[in-house]
Amino acid sequence: MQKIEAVIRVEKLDEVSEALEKFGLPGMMVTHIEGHGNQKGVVEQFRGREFKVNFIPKIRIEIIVKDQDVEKIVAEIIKIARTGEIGDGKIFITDIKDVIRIRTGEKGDKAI
Amino acid sequence: MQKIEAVIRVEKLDEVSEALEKFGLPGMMVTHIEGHGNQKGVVEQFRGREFKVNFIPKIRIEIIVKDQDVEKIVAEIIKIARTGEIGDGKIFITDIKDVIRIRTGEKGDKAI
Amino acid sequence: MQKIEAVIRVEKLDEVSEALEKFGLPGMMVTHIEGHGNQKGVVEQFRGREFKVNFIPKIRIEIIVKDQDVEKIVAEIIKIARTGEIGDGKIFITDIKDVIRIRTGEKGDKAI
Amino acid sequence: MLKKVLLISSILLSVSGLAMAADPSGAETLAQNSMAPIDYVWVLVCGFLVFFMQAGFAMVEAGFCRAKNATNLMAKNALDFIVASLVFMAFGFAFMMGNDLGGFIGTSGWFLHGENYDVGRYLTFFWQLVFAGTAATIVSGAVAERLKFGAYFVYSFIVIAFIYPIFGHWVWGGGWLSQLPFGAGHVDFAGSGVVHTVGGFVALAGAIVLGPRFGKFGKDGKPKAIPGHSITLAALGTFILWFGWFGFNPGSTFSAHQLRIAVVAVNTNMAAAAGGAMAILIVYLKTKKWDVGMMLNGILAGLVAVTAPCAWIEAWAAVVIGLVAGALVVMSVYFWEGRGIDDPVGAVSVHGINGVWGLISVGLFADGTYGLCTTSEPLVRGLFYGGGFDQLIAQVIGAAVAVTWSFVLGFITFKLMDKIIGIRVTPQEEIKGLDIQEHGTPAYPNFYSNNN
Amino acid sequence: MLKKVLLISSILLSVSGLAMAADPSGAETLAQNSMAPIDYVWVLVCGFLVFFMQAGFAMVEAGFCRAKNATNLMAKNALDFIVASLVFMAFGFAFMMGNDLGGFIGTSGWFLHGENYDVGRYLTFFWQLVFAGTAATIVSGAVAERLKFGAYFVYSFIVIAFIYPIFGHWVWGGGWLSQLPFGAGHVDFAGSGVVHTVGGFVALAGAIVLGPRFGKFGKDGKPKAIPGHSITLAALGTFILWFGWFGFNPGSTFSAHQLRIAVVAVNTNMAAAAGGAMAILIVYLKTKKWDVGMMLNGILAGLVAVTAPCAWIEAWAAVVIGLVAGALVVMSVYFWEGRGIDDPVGAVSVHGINGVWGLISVGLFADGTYGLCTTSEPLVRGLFYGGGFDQLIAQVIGAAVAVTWSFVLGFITFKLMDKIIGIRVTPQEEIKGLDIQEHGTPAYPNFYSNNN
Amino acid sequence: MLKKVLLISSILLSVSGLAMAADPSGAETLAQNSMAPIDYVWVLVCGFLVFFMQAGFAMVEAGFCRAKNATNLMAKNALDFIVASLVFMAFGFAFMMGNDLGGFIGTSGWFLHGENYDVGRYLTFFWQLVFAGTAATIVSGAVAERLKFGAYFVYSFIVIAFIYPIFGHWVWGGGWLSQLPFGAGHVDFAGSGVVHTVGGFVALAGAIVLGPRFGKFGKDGKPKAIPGHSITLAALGTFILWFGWFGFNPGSTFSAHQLRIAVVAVNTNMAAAAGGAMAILIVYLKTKKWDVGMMLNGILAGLVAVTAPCAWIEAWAAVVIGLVAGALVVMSVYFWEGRGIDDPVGAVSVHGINGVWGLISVGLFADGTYGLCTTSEPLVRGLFYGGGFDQLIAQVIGAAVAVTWSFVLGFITFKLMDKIIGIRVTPQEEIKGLDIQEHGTPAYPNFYSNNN
Ligand SMILES: Nc1ncnc2c1ncn2[C@@H]1O[C@H](COP(=O)(O)OP(=O)(O)O)[C@@H](O)[C@H]1O
Ligand SMILES: Nc1ncnc2c1ncn2[C@@H]1O[C@H](COP(=O)(O)OP(=O)(O)O)[C@@H](O)[C@H]1O
Ligand SMILES: Nc1ncnc2c1ncn2[C@@H]1O[C@H](COP(=O)(O)OP(=O)(O)O)[C@@H](O)[C@H]1O
Repeated sequence: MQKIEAVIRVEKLDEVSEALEKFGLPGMMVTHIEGHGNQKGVVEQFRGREFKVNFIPKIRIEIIVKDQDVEKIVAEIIKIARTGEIGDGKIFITDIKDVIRIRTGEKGDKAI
Repeated sequence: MQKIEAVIRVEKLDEVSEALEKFGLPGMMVTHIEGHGNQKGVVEQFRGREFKVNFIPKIRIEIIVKDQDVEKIVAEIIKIARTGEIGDGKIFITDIKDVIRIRTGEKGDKAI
Repeated sequence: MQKIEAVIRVEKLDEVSEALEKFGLPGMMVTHIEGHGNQKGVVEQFRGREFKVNFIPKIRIEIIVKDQDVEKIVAEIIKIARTGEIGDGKIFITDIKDVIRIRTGEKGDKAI
Repeated sequence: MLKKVLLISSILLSVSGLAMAADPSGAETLAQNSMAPIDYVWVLVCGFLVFFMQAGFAMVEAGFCRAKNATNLMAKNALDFIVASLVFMAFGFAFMMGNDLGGFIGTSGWFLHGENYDVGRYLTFFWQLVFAGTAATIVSGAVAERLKFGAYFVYSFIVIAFIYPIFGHWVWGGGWLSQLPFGAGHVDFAGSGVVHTVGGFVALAGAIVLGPRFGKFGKDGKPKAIPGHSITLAALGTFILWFGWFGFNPGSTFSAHQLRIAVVAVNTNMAAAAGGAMAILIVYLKTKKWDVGMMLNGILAGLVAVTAPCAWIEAWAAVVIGLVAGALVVMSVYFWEGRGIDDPVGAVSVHGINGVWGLISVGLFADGTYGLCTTSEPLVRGLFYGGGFDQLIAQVIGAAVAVTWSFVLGFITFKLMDKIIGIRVTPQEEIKGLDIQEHGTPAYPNFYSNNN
Repeated sequence: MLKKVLLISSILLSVSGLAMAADPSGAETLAQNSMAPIDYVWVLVCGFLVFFMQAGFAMVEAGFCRAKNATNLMAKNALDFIVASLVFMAFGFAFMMGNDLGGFIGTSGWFLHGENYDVGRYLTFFWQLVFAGTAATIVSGAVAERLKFGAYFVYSFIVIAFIYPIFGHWVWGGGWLSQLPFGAGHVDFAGSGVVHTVGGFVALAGAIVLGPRFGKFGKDGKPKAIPGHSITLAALGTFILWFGWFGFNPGSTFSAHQLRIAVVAVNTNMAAAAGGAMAILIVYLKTKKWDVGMMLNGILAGLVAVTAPCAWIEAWAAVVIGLVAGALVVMSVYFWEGRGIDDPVGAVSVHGINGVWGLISVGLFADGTYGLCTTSEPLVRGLFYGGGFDQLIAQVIGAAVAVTWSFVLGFITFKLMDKIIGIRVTPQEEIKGLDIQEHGTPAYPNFYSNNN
Repeated sequence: MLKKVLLISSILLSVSGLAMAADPSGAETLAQNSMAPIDYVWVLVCGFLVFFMQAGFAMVEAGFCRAKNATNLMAKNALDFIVASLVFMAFGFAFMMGNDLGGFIGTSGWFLHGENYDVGRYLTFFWQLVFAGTAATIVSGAVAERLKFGAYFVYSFIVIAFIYPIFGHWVWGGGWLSQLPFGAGHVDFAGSGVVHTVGGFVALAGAIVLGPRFGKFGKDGKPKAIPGHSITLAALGTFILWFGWFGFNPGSTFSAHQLRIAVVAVNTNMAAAAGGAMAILIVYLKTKKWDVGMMLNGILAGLVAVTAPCAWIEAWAAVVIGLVAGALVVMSVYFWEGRGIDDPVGAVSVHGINGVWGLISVGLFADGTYGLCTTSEPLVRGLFYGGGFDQLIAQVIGAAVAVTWSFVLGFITFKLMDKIIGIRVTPQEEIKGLDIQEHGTPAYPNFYSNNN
């Protein structure tokens, strides 16, 4: 089992989650993060004074999937989340040791 | 060292954290996430127009513990967070390579 | 590749991120969490009634770096985030299996 | 003792020309009384300010409750004025200000029709309506975060159609309380009793029947704090209420020719200030924190208390009355909480308890310089100004009646509703918040909230 | 038929003493009319309340739109009153209330200069200005979340300089509509037509030319909900508007000597209540949820509808007019959405459609007890009170003209602007929100928002 | 030159009947002056509006500061009016409006007692109180986010008991400034100087003694932006202030018989609009963004500036004065920031600088059509209307005295407090926010905020 952790643009969340839905995606956790990468921040201003905001709002989605599903899900995310402009985000893959479903106590692949 | 990452119902946070407190729980990180799983979303409406909200607010707690403590903590979380209804959440276990306490520089199990 | 996950004080974020910037830090994810550890909570009150708040707002930064960079980045974070008082936070290190840059499809170290 | 009735009637007459046939255009009224325009302007503008208090109540209640119930509180605060408008026009006004039947109830003026199509009558209706709306809205704070919306409809109806106007008739419509054979009869200048005590004790009944919110009391029965979601809104609401009270109290002369309005305005303000000062200081002594929520409650407590006496006292007395109100509201909040009664915004303590205090304070501080909306006899004089115990007795009787009437009828209303339609949302709905369950609309969908 | 003109002139005369040379200090005006002060106070205080409606519009619009555009909506709502003040002083007022040229346009009073430096003239200007500002601000809701800020400047200018004052002249400045040979001519007591229909149909033109917001309609063309970011603010705004409307309608007598103001105030309130009640009930029947957003729209719809008839009807008629308004606003919101037109706050349904309904309702419910800001003939009488179809015809003509004039000119304005300067922000900017793109300032930088 | 004193006295007399023995019921006053009711209504209603400005200040200040200090700002804004009410009643009013002692200070009327129990006297007190409260509240913006709450108590006391009323006495209480032998003496119609300059320069003193907020200036000394937490609240507050200013300025005739109130209302509005327009345009030229925060400051700057001249100028002059104010406020904000002085909401620039500009503008634009709250001589006439430099000199002297008096006394007050009780919270508390540290109550506990 592995965790796919994808940082994407805020406006791509709906599209990505709809697309994954079609795969029979098991589940998903969404967090709103502030990211910092190659993409430069925005200049904001307040009462006439400009300032640089270095952190850009991003969406992080985390999906725990069976080993065999990783590749196609990653491919799907890339297909939809890519615009080609700096700031499209990244995907990180990690090993998951175990998964337990609280409701039933099921473990491992069955719990996903 | 392992990380226990539990997605639970919002209203269970206080009970779970109180229960873990009794174990002499070392520490904990709480984030508010939006989850998507078997549990279906809610129908909301605005100025007469209904719409479906697919993401449900959930709490994620993350606890880094010594290997020997994983099992009992997982059991405790399950005991309290379970209602038996769809949407109770899941627990994910990951290996942690190292832990450092910033204040003292201690490493490994001692830093937990 | 490894993930450095550091829980720090809220007011240290700007300083830490400026310092890491100088290292040519590849990127970073910032989340606002509520933490629970050795540091005791605050007593708040509302309309004359006091109550204890057990969770303290903390910042979590997550940085995925090449194996060889872990040590110096951890050292830098500690240098800046340490005040010596309880509540300075902790750093957790995890292995990352793979990284993919969405914009280009690059993988592994190149994607960081 | 018909004096109060006669006096009020003569005031109404001089303003509205009710002696004549109905005058829908106002031409005859003006012909009879060329000074009527200034009185109309005064009453209307003050009435507008009283209406605006609805916004104040909405903001205070929302601010003192959680984000997940904010939509619901907006709904309730708008709805109660809607129901008040429609029901008071249909029945309430007739019961309150119609021709008196045995000192108990008014019996004319249904639907504001016929003879009531008259500028003076409409003016009186407008004024009484905004007051009725205030009484109704007081309750919503005490039953917040757990009452079903449907029950709110029913309860608003009953308060506006019966509980409020009948008691109102007794004091302001020429009913028996105004004719008590003590002092000037039971007097209540702008409604510490009629509006606030009544609203506050119906609120108490509601809070008792409903029971406390999930999580308000620990397993050990100890009260826990459930912080509201916006101190800013609560403060804004308090400022709006304070502002609106300048219509509520001074406007209650129902005539700008009573220059006493200047004294009323000053007294209203001084009691508010004193109430806020006392409340924040008491809590500071206890917790070493400057408690803003309680200060806001203290300001409102001062306003409620001074509402009955404001026309009959001097400024220093208003300060004293406000200081006592500020202390009372703090003690009262702790008192009810200590008895397992959950009043999320302090409505019972602010309006109920201090409404009673306001009524009684007339019997103590009234200084005999002013009468019943007139500068002539009978003047109102309390214990400290050589009036003896007479006025005080009238005030205590009135207060006791107000408490009993409103609490008992409120209790019956809520109990019956509970039996018949059920008044409380399910625990699950309560945890999720009424906004989504009852209205489908979270108040702040763009923001992350912890849904506590 | 010059009667309306003469009547209005004579009112203005009696109030302001325009017959004399300009009187900047007011000494002569007072000498001529010792009762003028009460009229001045009435008009000014009501005017202040109407001004305060700007805050109400700002809150309603912001509450019904997303957090990422809240700064922009604040900017627009402040800016339109700024532009209104400057432009109406320069041209608008002269076009509207200046000496009539052929029943079509006013031609004197530029820059409030010369003869216009007169207390009565300033009073009239103040009153007309706060109304003009209202008309301008109505549009901002319908074009919210996607109109370029620069375009807002231009559009505000054109509405205030031409579209509004010229139509206003036809009805209130002695122009041709007021002299229609039916009934009392086309009449519009406080501006259901002049202010709301005009504002609402310029808004419709703007919404059509701009097109819907990104995400408002699915790929299948089905409308989707885009929830606003604060029901609390929307409700606060509605309360403020309701409050301000007590200036808008009663103040439109332009004289406190019209005691009919009491009737106007009651009618205004009853229609608001009825509109809110109807709207929430209809949506409840459909979705089983108590829809607060629609209730707020319903309240405003009732207020808009009663604005034209409020001086000529009885309270029960106000209730009926309000109930119809509440139903109309719900149907209208669904109607426009069903046609692919995106009006984020419901401005077209509230102001445009109900403005028309308000005009027409005069021809039905006017009961012949009151005239054109006077208690003397000609009285206004509609179909249901034996007035025959005459008044109704005058109303329908006026309404048709209002709709046509404002929609056509609004459409041309927005189309031309779109050609010349481009009126819509880029999709990228729209997604990020106008606050950061146009103003550099997110409205709530301390809070996490989902930027939807 | 006693003329101003005599004039004011005669106005007060005619309104309040102070010549007689105290008249607590108002009966004698009414008997002497049957037109008094309209003046009472005017003054009271305008006074209510001025009171409501407290809500406006609270919202603007909270909106322009961070969420973590919002509770504290609510506390301060409520508290300063509480302290103002109590202290002004006790001493302040006596110092300001009591019997003059040598042109320097008033000496009668303590605790509003004895002879002061009089409807006219209470009316005057109410009016002066709401002004005093405004002066006190101005300071809270400049010292926001770092001043200890205890220090706020003390400072409010001193401003209300001494700094404000003594200077007020010099200008409005018959003191020496009003009797300067130039023009009509130093004149200040509604308080650009008495209220705003004084408030603004005490604020400057506070900001200097306190030092800047943590993080306001970089290590290089360059100013950084610290965005406020709600543009919506800031805009709402500005609308409320604009609304309240219609009480502040027109009400300052203290009589509705001055029909000049219509001119005052228009001028007030025009300056606000012009100030906002200029401020947003200037910043746009600099940054290509439509800066809403600065526009709101510009509106307030226009209002402050026109407060002194509003009764003596024509509408076009109000526009010019407003435009200058809009430019001044922008430059002033940059100026103080450039000198290391941190004024979180721009109080010094809005009130201090534009208060001075307002005073001076009288000496330029006063057109000789109106006098000192009367239509008779002496009329106020400035440089541009053939008045020569006389009035201008009186204005410059008054402005210089206002600045010096308030800055020096403010500085001493804050310095002494700092020595004795310490006025600044610890850096740690400042970072966490005053809400939790001083009040125990975060303003928005249900929402996630970044605590910046
Ligand atoms: N090494 C990293 N560690 C953690 N987060 C990263 C890392 N690199 C990128 N990110 C996250 O991904 C987001 C997008 O990265 P960015 O460099 O802006 O885009 P791109 O990969 O298209 O150049 C960043 O805002 C940040 O949140
Ligand atoms: N495969 C998964 N990956 C990531 N998060 C998941 C996954 N499955 C479930 N979750 C999280 O757990 C929550 C509860 O899961 P759900 O399927 O609704 O409950 P249950 O396991 O009781 O059927 C979801 O809202 C989601 O946040
Ligand atoms: N074992 C743990 N698992 C998860 N988070 C932890 C753990 N220990 C500490 N933390 C996080 O680190 C933060 C700081 O820890 P704390 O114990 O207060 O400080 P210190 O390490 O200086 O004693 C906590 O608020 C919590 O969020």
